[in-house]
Parts: sequence; structure tokens; C-alpha cells
Amino acid sequence: MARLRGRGIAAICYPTGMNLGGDPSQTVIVAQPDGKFIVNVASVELGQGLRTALAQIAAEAIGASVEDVEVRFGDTQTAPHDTGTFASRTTHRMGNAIVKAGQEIRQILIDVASKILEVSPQDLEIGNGKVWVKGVPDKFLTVKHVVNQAQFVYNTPVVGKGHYVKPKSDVDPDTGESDPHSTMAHGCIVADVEVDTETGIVTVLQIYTVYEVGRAINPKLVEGQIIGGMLMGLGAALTETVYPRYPQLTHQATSFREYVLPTAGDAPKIVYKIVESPTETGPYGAKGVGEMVANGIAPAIVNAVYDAIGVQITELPITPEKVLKALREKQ
Amino acid sequence: MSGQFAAVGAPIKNVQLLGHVTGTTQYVDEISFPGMLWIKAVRSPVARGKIRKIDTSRAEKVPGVIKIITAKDVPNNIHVNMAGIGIGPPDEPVLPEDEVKYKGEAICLVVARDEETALKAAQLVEVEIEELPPVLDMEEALKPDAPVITKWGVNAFIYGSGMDGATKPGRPGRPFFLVRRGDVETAFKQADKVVKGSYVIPPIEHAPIEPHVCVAKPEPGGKLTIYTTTQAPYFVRDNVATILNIPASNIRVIAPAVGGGFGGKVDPEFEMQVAVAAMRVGRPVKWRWTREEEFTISTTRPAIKVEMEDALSKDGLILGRRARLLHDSGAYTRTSPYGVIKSTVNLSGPYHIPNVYYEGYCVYTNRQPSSAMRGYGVFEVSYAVELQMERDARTLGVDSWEFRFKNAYRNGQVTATGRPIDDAYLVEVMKEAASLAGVKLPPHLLQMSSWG
Amino acid sequence: MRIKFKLDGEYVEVDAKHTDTLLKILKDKLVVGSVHFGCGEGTCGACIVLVNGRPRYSCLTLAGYVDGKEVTTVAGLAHDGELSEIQKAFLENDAAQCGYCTPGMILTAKALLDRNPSPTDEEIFDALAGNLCRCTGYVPIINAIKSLSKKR
Amino acid sequence: MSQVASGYYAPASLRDAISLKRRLREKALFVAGGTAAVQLVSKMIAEPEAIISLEKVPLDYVKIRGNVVEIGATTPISRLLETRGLPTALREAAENIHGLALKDMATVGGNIFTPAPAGDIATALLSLDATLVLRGTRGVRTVPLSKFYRGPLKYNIKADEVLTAIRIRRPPRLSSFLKQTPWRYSGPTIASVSVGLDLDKNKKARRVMVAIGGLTTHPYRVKRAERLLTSKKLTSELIEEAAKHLVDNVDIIDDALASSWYREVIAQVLFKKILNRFI
Repeated sequence: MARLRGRGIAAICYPTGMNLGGDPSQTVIVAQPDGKFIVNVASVELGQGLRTALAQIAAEAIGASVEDVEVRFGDTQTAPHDTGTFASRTTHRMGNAIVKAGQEIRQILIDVASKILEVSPQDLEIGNGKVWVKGVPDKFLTVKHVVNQAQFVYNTPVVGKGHYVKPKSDVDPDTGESDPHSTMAHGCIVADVEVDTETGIVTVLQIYTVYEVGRAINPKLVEGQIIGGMLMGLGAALTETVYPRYPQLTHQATSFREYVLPTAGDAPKIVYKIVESPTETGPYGAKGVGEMVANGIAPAIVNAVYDAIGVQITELPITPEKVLKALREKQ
Repeated sequence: MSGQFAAVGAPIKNVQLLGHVTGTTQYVDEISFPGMLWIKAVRSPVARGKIRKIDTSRAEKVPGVIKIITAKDVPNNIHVNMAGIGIGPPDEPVLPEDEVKYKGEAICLVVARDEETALKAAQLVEVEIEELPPVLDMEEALKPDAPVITKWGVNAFIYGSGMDGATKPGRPGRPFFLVRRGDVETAFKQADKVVKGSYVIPPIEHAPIEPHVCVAKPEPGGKLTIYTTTQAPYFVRDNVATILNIPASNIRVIAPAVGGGFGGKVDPEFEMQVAVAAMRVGRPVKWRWTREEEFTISTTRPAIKVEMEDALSKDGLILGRRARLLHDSGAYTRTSPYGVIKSTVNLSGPYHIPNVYYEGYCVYTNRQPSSAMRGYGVFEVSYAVELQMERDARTLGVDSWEFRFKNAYRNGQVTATGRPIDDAYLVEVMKEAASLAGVKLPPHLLQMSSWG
Repeated sequence: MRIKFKLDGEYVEVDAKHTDTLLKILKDKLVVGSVHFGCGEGTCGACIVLVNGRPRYSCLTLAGYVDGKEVTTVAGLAHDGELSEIQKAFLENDAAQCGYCTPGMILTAKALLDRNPSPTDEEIFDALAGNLCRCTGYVPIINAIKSLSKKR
Repeated sequence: MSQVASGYYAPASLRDAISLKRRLREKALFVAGGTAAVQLVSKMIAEPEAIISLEKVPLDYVKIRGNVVEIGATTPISRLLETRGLPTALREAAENIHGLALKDMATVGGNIFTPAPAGDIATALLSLDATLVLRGTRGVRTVPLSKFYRGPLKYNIKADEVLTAIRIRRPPRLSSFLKQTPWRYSGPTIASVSVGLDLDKNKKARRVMVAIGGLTTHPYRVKRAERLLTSKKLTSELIEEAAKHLVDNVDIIDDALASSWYREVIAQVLFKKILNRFI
């Protein structure tokens, strides 16, 4: 019996949004009489923190304080068309739409403020809930006040609309020549494992990950994705499949007693780092993050096991059973 | 993190958290209406078969059973989930008319006053099915003598490249998506080493803790409100409108907070069935899937098989790559053609490979339909590519880091599909990762950059 | 049958069938929003409540069992609008994403800390093994529990 | 007798529970911790006209008197962990049931009826030569656990009998339990092994009891391995030899968790690990 250690790496890239494009997102932002902004999106809050990240983008674009922005989601009656919340597309696609809508509002606010202050719009700046004359930040109007005046004095609706789509790419059927990607995010994963040669059990000792996300709109949310994605990747690497005897239908998992997810104690140690390389196509440079963080874990672990035992197991998940068989075949 | 911004870059707390820790976040399962009914499905016990008879007479007599919905109740019984963005062909019935194509496919729906009654009555529906041999193995499915399980005569998606498959004629035997660049034959002739690999991922379940739940409520004037655990409300709206033959604007879809999706709630999988039931009985109807249904009926990540062959030079460069990718769509199209494209165009990974020949096949089998899951298409090829990279490096005797650094794509190069690369940043990311993991990279790698 | 029990400090009376689960009664009859159906098999923990202070899968508990007992849901932890320590710890440590597992997770964590104010890592891992989370990777949840463990 | 309402009975005494069961027969379902029984009800696999809950019957106890350990049938797993002086294998098996709620709900008695991939407590009890105390309308009888299982979900118990206690007389001095699961802290058993034995002055093994769980619906004793080890000094060769007979004539489960091949391998690995500790 022995415990063999190994290290594996994986380098990955991940395209943001739907390949080949053609997937529009739209939003309407409506200011309220109390100076708050409602961002209406048909995207869906799944736990990823969309309401928070999109509010940050909207606040930035409008120049409002983030506390004054509320994202309302998931309703086809109140929100215009959105293709959906998948393909790591929401921050990028809907984010871009929100930037446009927010900028429309920003312009309205500046125009109204210029009337209130009787200065030229070019001389005004707006940010973080305040409007001020360039160079005189101490003398400011609150955005709240400007919104109120727009609605009750200047008879101006404070509404912004935004649409974003990556135009659908044509494909040359003979070569695949096309423009499928909006932007690429990147990652590199290092996994350290220990393999028990008697049972075939793989223990992941440590995961190191670095992800380049364009711009982290909210680093806290990105971190949440990194850790959660890591565990999902770990499950895929080591135990998870509905058809353990694929392609046969037999032995199909039907419950959490057969399709066993990692539990709290099964999470390995993880050290991670987020780096930024803003993309021109993304809102404030952001790329999609949510999916990429699950992608490189399994190959890094499988490569680490390859390093440890000298055999590359090619079919996921690399259950203890497969590891043991590989070890025995090698002998 | 970013000084030039006020809100962007701030590590603000997820605004949903307060609702989560106080238990006040609203999910679909908490939505209820007076007089609401429940659905349970009668499901196929076999992977493939002809429906000979559906006898609902015993089930209908169970007190509390309101109606049993079959294919006849569906106004337009054919659809494809992503028709709105040009993915076809429409090949999936809301309820099958004469043939079941996967084990567990819903044959008819019992609508009853509560869940227990619906379950009890569903057990009393008698279905007679003539079992047919199922197609389960992708390689077998592609053989000319395989039993045909699609309407168009081969067990693969055979329409033209791109996603507008429904409008173009098929060409059997041709891969659905093809990527060719450079001169792959010459690359292999010039290679010092050729490394082959074959990689398989069987279906994986999303397993969000919240199962699929949908409530459909008819409204005055032929309208309908649908509360559902979807990641894509407009997909639901479009598909329900299609199968009910009513204007999309008559339908309102609401997705309250969803308890995890991971791609498993992108496809409208059951909303159409709930909508038909609600419209037929004229009352609010609810369906919550059991955990067993989550595993055996809901979509999975597609199984894939990738065969890959690399032409390598002895100094550690990838001169060319051939790959053949099979994607297991399951019984119906759903989003699979899209997934195959996403896989096939990414078969180079983050590397510069000047000469490539990639074939992507969308294969149909008698399995629950597969669809998107976190990293759809790319999770799968990232796995194949990174295992192949390791195999390449070890065969050549080149260090794993060095091999990746040398082949990493740079800004200014072009991708396999001819797109100029302007977002490359892998070299920098790898340097950071090596440093994080305590790896001392040699100076010649540290000098590299994504810009040259 | 008629059962009577204390739900988050208030007496409730409700009609139930002998085969009804506590989960069903809480959701359908008493409209408790924080108790979730996840598996119906006692494996995911989304339906966990405290019965007389001890965690139970409400999907595997018959309604009759709680007659005369005290049932606590996550809604019963806050007092006068003030979040309990454990809720605050989850909030501070960002220990939720989709939130579906969170009430069961918090109640299990509370039961653990009530019994064992300074649990070791192993004890936390063991206690949480019947509560699945698919979003967070558990790390922030463990951190939330540890943050209270240190305080004691 | 306390009857909460029609159909749900929570008798306060064993006598009441038994007479209820006698009266209601197949219409009634006993429920202890509920982890197995309630699922049958909620999924409508069983539709009992009555539930007899054992929650109020005073069978939640562990008594250790001299050489006898007696555990009430409705004792939850968490109670075992709070009890000092239990045989090692039993404590280790209890520790391997993960999750606070499950530890509080699952009972020792219920565990004996729970088929693979659960039922680890039964594996440990089998290696401790435990005896079951069954009480029926016609009195009390005892059945060795090793004679209790009669095939998948078939037990040596009569319709009007209740399992009231599990008794371990003269527990072996050495015992140990190991199991393998898909993840370290998860529940389902791929294989579990429990061994109990005494060593005499010459370090020879006496009273060897080897139990295997997870390989078939219910745990079983391995008589051949026990005989091989008995009255001999434990050596790695002997252990190796005994390990070859763990699955003789056993139809091993082959399911989503593991193949029968792997289950056999793991049973041998766990068996050897335990015995090598005793050398």
C-alpha cells in the first residue's frame, strides 16, 4: 500500500455569451419619485448575485449611488426581451445594455441639472449620487434632487433604455470560418492530489487557481463563483455521473444516495487570485465568469492523478474504481 | 480594486442574502392559489417504443382527478426550445403521440386536486407499449444500419452549419459542424511525433437543491401567467405561445428567485405541459418534480467523446490537430446543435494551432435530452484539450508548463475559426498560477507575454 | 386528525392526515416560506427544522410527531427584528448564494453550536454532512460557523 | 394509551404498542426514527391505515452492566455517541453516520431493518454477536442478529412483534469498524467491515466475528474467515488468506455507487486494515 502524490495543471479560456452571437439583451431603467432607480431585466437571480452586480453597473453608468439602484428581475411583463441567464452572458450582455440605459439617464440628469444650476451641460460632472460643476465638487446637487426636479418641475421622464447584441456571425460551412466569440476570459488551475493505491481513492489536497475576468464588477461575487465552481468541478472529476456505466442505461442514479455530491467536509483547500485585463466589449471591461470557474478543475485533477500514478484515465468521473483498475492494468 | 470607479469593483454584499438568512426569499414552490391543482406524469418504462394504447378509465374514476391530459390536448404538439434564436429543427412533442424516445418520457398527465391523488391516479393509468431496440451508443447511432430514431432518417443533426438548421436540407454522413484551417495534412507529415487520445465524459446532472417547480394560472381573456424555475423567461414564453398557438404577449412568465440552475433550468422542460393542463382545466395548476425526476428526466450535461490527434515538433510546438467530437443530444434537439458549435470552435483551447481539422457531430440517442450545463460545450472540450496537452508534453518529454507557455495563443494571432485574437491573457495567468503554487518558472518562460 | 404545536413560539392547530409529513403541513397548511422541498428523502437538508431544539428532516417526520412539541424554523431565530447570531454570521460570511439550502443549513449550524459551542473542523464537517449546497462550495458556510466558535 | 388522532398512534408503553399492532395488523406501520418508514408513506409505496409511532415508548436507553450492553431499539445514533464504554466497533459505526439530523433521527433498531447502502450499525452489531430482543403478544423471545436476516427485506420477526432492544453479552475485547463511502463525509456505503475478537495470552485469536455490510441488502457474518482466524496467531499471511473468503457465495450488489468487483476489493482492504491493527 502506498500513497502517491501528484500535481496537475490545466490552462483554459472561456468565451463569454452565446457563441455566434445573435442573443439580445434589453433593459429599461425607470427613476422613481423618491430618487431611486429601478432596473428592469428579464434575467434571473439564481444565486450568482445578478441583482447586486447589475446594480453596480447601473449605478456607475447613471452616476447614482449604488444603494439607490434596485434590480428587478425575471418578469416578462415588466422587463423587455432578454435571451436568458446562461452562457456567462448576463454581466456582459445585460451589463452592456444597462450601461447604455444608464448613460441615457445620466444625460437626462445632466441636462436637468444644467437648467437648475444654469450652467452648460458640458461643465457638469456626475458620480456616486451627486452632480457638480467641474472643479467645484463641494457644491453639488444630489441625484435624488435632480430626479425629483425633472419629474415635478421640468416635466422630463427619467427613463433609460438599453439594448445590446453581438451581431449573429455567419459561418462558412466548409471551414467553420466565423466570429463566434465576444471576448475570452482565462484561467489556470493547479491541483495537488494524493492517490491511495490500495483503494484508488483520490484525495485533492490543494487547489490553486488564477482567473482573469476582464474586470471584477464585484470581487466578492467572483470569489463566491470561484469556490462554488471549484467544488462542482471536483464532483465532476471524482464521482458525478447519472450513467455510471455509460452508454448503458443500467445503474442510472436516481437519488442523492447514488449520485453523491461532495459535502462540507469534502471541499479541498483552495488558494485563488483574480486578475484583470479589461476587454473593450464588456461593461467596464467585464468578461463572463460563472462557468469558467468549473471548467479547469477536472482536467487539473485528472492530470495530477496521471502525474501520481503514471496512467492517464480518460473517462470522467475518475472514481476510485477506475483508478484502481488503471493501477492494476499498469502492473 | 478599481480606483477610477465608484460602484464597479466594490465588494458589495449580495443583496439577496438578507432574504436567504431570514427565510423570506420567495421561490416558486411557495406560490399558491385557491383551487390550485397538481400534476403527476405517467412515464415511459422503456427507452424506445410504440405507444399502442393509453387506458385512463381507472385513473379517471379516482375521486379528485380533474382531467388526464394527452397529446390530443396540445394545440400544436411540436417545438424546439431555442427556435427564437434560430435553433432547429422542431422535433419534440409536448406529449408523445405514437412513440416514446426515452425512459421516463411523459406519456400523459394526471391533473388532480392534490399531489397524492395525482400520484395515485397516475399509477392506475394503463399504457401499452411495444418496445423497440434503443440506440444508446453514439458510435452505434452513427452506423448506417442503426435503428433510426429521428424523423429525418439519420441519428445525427445533419443540417447546414450554423444554427438555422431547420431551413436547410440535410447531407447524411457529414459532420454537423466543421472547422478547417491551414494545411493539416502537411502538418502531420512534418511532425516529429503524433499523439492520439480519446476522451469521454458521461452525462452529469446539475443537481440544484431546488427542483423544477412550475405554477401556471389562466387569466381572463385567454391569458396565462406562469411562475417557474427558469433561467430564461422569454424561452418559456416563446415555447408556450408556440405550442398553445396563442400570441406570446398573452403570456406572462415570472421567475422569482431560483434555487440554483447551473444550466439545468435553461430549457423549458415542463412549462409547456403545465401550461396546456392549466388552459384545459381553466384552473391554476402546479407541478413540482421529485428528486428522482430531477435525475432521470431533467436534462443533463451532454455526454461527449472527443478523439484527438496532435502533430508535434520535437521542440515542443503543436503543428496541427485533428479532432472528432461526438455530442450526445439524447432523444430530442433542445440546445444541442448550439452546444456542438460551442465545443467544436473551441477545440484548440487557449492555444495557437495553425493547422486544424475539427468535426463536430450532434448525435441522437434514446436517452433523456441533454442540454446546457455550466460551461456548456467548453467544459467538455477544456477537459479533452488539457488531457491531450498533458499527454503531448509527457510524450515529448517537455515540462507541462513549458509546453503550455510555448503554445499559448498570443494577441494578434487568429483562432481556428479565423477570428483575430485581441483578448489573450493566458501567459500572464499561468505565471500568476505558477507563482501561487510555488512553482519557480525558468527565466525564458517568465519573459514571455501574451503580446509577443 | 388535529395536531397542536408551537411554531416559532406561537401555538398553532392544524388538521392533518396520519400519513402527512411535517414538511407538507408546514408548507401547505401553515404556509411557512422558509422550509423547502429538496429531495423528500432526507438527503439534502433543505427541509430541516428544529423539533424541541434538535434538527429533523421535516420530509421524514410525520406531522403527528410534533403534536405538543416545539418547532423552530429559521424565521423563529430572529427576535424583535434583530437577527440571531448564527444568521448574522451567515450574512457576514456571505454564506449563501441561491439561498435554497440556507434555512436548513442555519438550523443545523445552530443545533450544532447549541450542543457544542466550539466545534472542531471535523465536528462541523460531520454535522453538516446531511445538508447539501450546490452553489457556495461550503467554504463560506464553514467560515460562518467557525466565526461563532471562536467568539465563545 | 395516547392516540393523537385517527390513524396516528403514539402509545406510551410497549404493551400498548403491541396490542395496537395486534389489533391493526398489516394496516398499521411502525415508525421509529422515520428515516426509512416515512419515505414509504410519502412516496405512497405504502399506504398504511394507521401509524404506530414508537416515539413515546421508553426504549431510548443504553445500559452497560458488567459484561452486558443493552441498547433500547429507539435509541438514536447520537445517544450512542454520548455514551462511554461502548464496544469500539459500535462507536466507530455510529461516528460514520454523518449529519446532525440523521444522527438524531436514525435509531439503532431502525438501522437493523435498513438495507444497503445504509445499515452500518447492524454491521457493527453483527461483529459483536448481538442478540435482538423481540416482544410480541405471546411474550419475549431473543434472536441472534446473525439469524435475523432471511433475504432481501425479510426478517425473522412476526407481524405482532416489536424489536425492543439489542443486547451484547460479553463484547469482544477488540473490535473495529471501517467503511468506505463515495465522499469522506457522505452516507452511502460502498462496503463496510466490522470485526470483533479476543486475543488470548499467546496472542491467538479467540471468538472471531467478521461482519460485512454494503455488499448485499443486509450485512452478513463470514464464518469461513472466522474459522480460519480462530485459535491462531494473527499474521499478515493468515489475514491475507482469510480475506480471500469474505465474499464466498455472496451475490454482491452492482449499482450506481460501485461495481461488485470494487465492493469486493474494498471489503478485503478494510478487513485487512482492521486485522492488521490487531496484530
